[in-house]
Amino acid sequence: MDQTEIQKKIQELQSLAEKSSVDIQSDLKRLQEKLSEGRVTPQDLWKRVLLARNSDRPTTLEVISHITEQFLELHGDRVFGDDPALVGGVGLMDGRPITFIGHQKGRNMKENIRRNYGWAHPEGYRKALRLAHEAEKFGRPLVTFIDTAGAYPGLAAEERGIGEAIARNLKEFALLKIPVICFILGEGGSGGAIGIAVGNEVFMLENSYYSVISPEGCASILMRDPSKAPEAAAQLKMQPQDLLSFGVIDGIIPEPPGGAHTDHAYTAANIKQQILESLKRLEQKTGEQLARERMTKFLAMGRFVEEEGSKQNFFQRLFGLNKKN
Amino acid sequence: MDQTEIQKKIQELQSLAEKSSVDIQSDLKRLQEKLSEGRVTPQDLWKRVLLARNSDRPTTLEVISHITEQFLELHGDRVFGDDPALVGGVGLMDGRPITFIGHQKGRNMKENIRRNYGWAHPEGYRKALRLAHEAEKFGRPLVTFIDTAGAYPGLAAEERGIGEAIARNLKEFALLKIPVICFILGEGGSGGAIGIAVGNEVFMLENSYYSVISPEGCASILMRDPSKAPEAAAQLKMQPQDLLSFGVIDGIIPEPPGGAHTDHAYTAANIKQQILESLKRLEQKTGEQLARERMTKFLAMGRFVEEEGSKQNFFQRLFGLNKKN
Amino acid sequence: MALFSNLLGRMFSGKKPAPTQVVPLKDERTFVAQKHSCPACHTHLDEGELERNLFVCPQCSHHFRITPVERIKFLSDPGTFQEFSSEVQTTNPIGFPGYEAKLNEAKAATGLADAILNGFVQIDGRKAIFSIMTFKFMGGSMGSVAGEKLTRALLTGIEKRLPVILFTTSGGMRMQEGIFSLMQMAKTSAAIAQMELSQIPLFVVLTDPTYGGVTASFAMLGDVIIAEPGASIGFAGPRVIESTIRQKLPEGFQKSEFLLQKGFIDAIVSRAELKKTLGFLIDTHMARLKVR
Amino acid sequence: MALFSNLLGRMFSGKKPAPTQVVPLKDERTFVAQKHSCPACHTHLDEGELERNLFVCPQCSHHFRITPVERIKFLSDPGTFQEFSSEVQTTNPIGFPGYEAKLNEAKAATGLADAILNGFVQIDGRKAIFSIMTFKFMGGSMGSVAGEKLTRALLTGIEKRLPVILFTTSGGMRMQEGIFSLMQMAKTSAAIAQMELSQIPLFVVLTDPTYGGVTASFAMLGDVIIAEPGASIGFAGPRVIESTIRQKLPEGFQKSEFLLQKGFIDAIVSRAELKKTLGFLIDTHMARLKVR
Ligand SMILES: [Zn+2]
Ligand SMILES: [Zn+2]
Repeated sequence: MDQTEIQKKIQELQSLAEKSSVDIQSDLKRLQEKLSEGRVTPQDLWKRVLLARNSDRPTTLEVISHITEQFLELHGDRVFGDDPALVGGVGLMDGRPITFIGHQKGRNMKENIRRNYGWAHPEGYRKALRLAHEAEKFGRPLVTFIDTAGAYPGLAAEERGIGEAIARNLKEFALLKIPVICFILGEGGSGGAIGIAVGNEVFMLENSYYSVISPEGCASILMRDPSKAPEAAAQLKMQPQDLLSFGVIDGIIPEPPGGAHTDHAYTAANIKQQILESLKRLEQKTGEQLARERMTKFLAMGRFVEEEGSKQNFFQRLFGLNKKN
Repeated sequence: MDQTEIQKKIQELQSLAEKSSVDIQSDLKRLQEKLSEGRVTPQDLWKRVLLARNSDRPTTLEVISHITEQFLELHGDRVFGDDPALVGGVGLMDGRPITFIGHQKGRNMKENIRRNYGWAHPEGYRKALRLAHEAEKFGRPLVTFIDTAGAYPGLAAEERGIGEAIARNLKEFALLKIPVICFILGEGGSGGAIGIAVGNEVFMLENSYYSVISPEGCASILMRDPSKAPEAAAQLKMQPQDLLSFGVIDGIIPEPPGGAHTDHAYTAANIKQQILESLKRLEQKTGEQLARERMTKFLAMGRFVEEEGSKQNFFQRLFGLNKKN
Repeated sequence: MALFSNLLGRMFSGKKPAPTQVVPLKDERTFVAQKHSCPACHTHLDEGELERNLFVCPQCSHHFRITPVERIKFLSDPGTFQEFSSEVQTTNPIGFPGYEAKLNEAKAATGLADAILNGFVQIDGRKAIFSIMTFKFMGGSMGSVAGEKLTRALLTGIEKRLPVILFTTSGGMRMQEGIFSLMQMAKTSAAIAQMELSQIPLFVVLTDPTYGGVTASFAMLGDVIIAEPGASIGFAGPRVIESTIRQKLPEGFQKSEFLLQKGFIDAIVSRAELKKTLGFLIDTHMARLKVR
Repeated sequence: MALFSNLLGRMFSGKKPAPTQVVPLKDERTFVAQKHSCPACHTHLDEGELERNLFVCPQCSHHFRITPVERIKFLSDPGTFQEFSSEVQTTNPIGFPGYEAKLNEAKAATGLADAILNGFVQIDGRKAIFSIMTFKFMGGSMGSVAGEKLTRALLTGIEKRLPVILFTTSGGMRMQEGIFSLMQMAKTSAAIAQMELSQIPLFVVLTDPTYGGVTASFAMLGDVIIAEPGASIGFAGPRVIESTIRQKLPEGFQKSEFLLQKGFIDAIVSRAELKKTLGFLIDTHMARLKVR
């Protein structure tokens, strides 16, 4: 976020001053601090991590209900069960059919027990894949919402092959001949997140994060002190601006000044606008192009060094560009 | 079996007289009776049902070990478990790779507890489908061995969707772009049997049966007396000659005179010969032809009457033959 | 069968058939047997009121079994139903003793030729194909005719690029047709495989009860599978399972809600919502086909 | 990295490279730490005898962890290994504090550039590609380099129509590379998707231990998945799970035998049988490709 953007936010916030909740006030203060310092501190970043985890943030089903006229949740993996922590279905958005899938957190303790706090089991990922294939069969775009601390690290999840379920999704999503658009709504936690995030375009909400490991996990492994999570969060570079600068994501969805939880409708409207924009681009392409571009995009992920010229040669050779022999 | 065949069998049996076990003697007697009467009685048929269930008959893994030089059993459905009652793997037969799947019964109580008497659970059918797709991917023919009283009628099988698992196999087997050759080894019990029996060519061993319901089940439902199973077996027309005359199967594999259990090697050799013959025919065809012929074959199953000409018109219309408009 | 006009014959001649006059089948409900009270909550019910409520108990939402004609009435636009494939008629393929007599009994009792009825319909203006089973005809058992008619419904969907909606209810395969009845599982599934290639949507509505070979074939092969609330759905029947495992089955076993939790159906939809849901499914699944 | 010749560079120039001289890595086994006794059965073992037995305990069949070089020795024809893609080298993509130091330490300890080694090999005369991970290099953690090299192994298999055999061992993704390391899961899986389209076979050999993002990507995507006996394989580590479910894990949890029973691996193959099995798998999976 550059200075002008922050300036703009502050103005927005001030115009919202009448509704001023404690949240907005504290956010305002935080942003002003950022502006004065010229750069954010680990503590600033940490507030955004907490914002990403705020239990009042819009959930998958809420976003869907905001952006569709009609939606039918479709259940089940057809082999073992239906996972309430990873939901999906088909909806009409401005009259156009779209398949949605996403992690689903609860709003309160009771809901969260049912939703397992958005930690999905293998059957959730298998349902997601089933619905993705259903979307492909009928030529519908797929929109996914990522909001999980991770895949569930439990005995039953291991027994039923959580690794296999995520792995299969990664492979099969690469092949889908439809537009796939992904949004990190809040927490984008590791394998559990990427299991439904192999998209042609991937976006993050302004206060979301997306990371290979939770900051707490990183802090306890590398610093042997989970309370150093804020430092780890900063070191992991897991926030939208970081990932955008790495070229790992394609854009950042603005949240209302106080955070997404202060205005679900506004947040959802921004998401809807992005879906429409992305579809305008992606629907120009054939299914084969979409799959190929998605695959090529992920094949190019990673940073390393190598001897002069060899990488280019390698990919040239494999993808038939400038073929010599 | 016509008269000459029966005559031939009696000669074979007599030449085996030195090894004469009680089995052979009784079979001899049975066949001589058949010959003298000119037709079989329900009691004759019932003996063959018992022969189909004989626990010394060659099992799937035994047949495979007889007909392959090398075989690797491949396990698991990749979602829930590995079913010891329905096995499969890849083997080399005369140096040519073939995928095998089949129900597996035990030889004794201990083995049968492990194999659940050849009553498979959903994970067995899902493993079968996985291996069938693996065979298709690598262009190997698929050979299946059917030997089950039925899919397991238990709580866990229902919970994990035994109906779904069989249904999916029926659909997916219809689409396989490889030769699929099926053998009813012993019991061909209802949905549990047909779940791996959608083949381009289907054969029955001489003393096997293939039926929509067990004779006991039929007797207890229709005659309210399970002891009337022999009568029901005769009424159900479930034996090789019946099914061959109906056009439901493609041939009968001869067993040694006393039954398949008296000579596994001989039985297996006959099966192998049939596989080689069938492959000679089927490997002439493209994958698309194989799938189309298999599908058309099963689409034509059933007997009904209808108004003059309409059936022909219906299929002509659908399969584009003699298209008028 | 004289009850329904033979549409298919007319289709061949190219003439557009008039909407068919449908006549209600005899009552399929448990209502009468229960002396005018709901079998689930025992509330006394008035038959007229019950019918106005689509044969759903206003007290406890128990969904009574209904006839194909009632399904047509509740779920399609008035006057749009046009039967087809009624020319397919039952024979005794393996010469099973007593089968003809049983068939005649069932025909007399229901006015139907067999356990399934096909027709073109419109759902709030959207064209579709219905294939509807009835439990009253020999327990909805599936023989050659049901298999053929279902197959024709599916293949007609491919030919005319129309979504197909199957309503299942069955005790299983019809044992009087021996191996031919078993083959209907493979036959109908092969037709669905053909649909898969053509990307024509298949919607299945599971109704009470759906068992046996029907559950182990087309009932579980819908692109979307809906169940009516409280329907019993399974492969093996509860008594068979109890005698196998030698213990009582848990409460709610094999009910729609159980199947939803176990991951085998997409949604449970009440009869009152079903027409709207089917229309929505057509809209969301036919968009690409319409563009072409 | 100077240890292994840069094959890829030579491939581009069209020259046929000579077989590479390989030098053993430092010991990856728990053997030394256990004072020359088997950690499973505590039998005293002689190192020479153990090596002759492929580092499998002769008493209890415990499979010791071995180095990539030992795998090459035990599983491929002598002198046929030719490394490729060694030019891909690690950087510090997100500027993670202390990462360089850790890398240098691991390089010094193992003589390898990162946790994975690619090469062409022959197995009883059959050509194949090996991609071998080592736990000794930062716990076999998967960063950009491991992902890139694995991807090159897979894509080279497509290009040259050679079967690819992956040997996995990993504690998970390399957190020091942040999001780039997470992306390797999608990257390697996309390469396998590409293989799927090309119908080139991928065989995975799971070795002790294989965890985290590796298990949730390429490790579970083999056409055939083999495990060494007694290997620990899972997504979440046992301590994480115990702290989640607050109870002790059952005996044998996440071992090869557990995965076989749960349906996630095709077979458990002892080290002594592995070369023969891989040869057999190549024969049965490459037949069609050879015909073309
Ligand atoms: Zn009631
Ligand atoms: Zn030992």
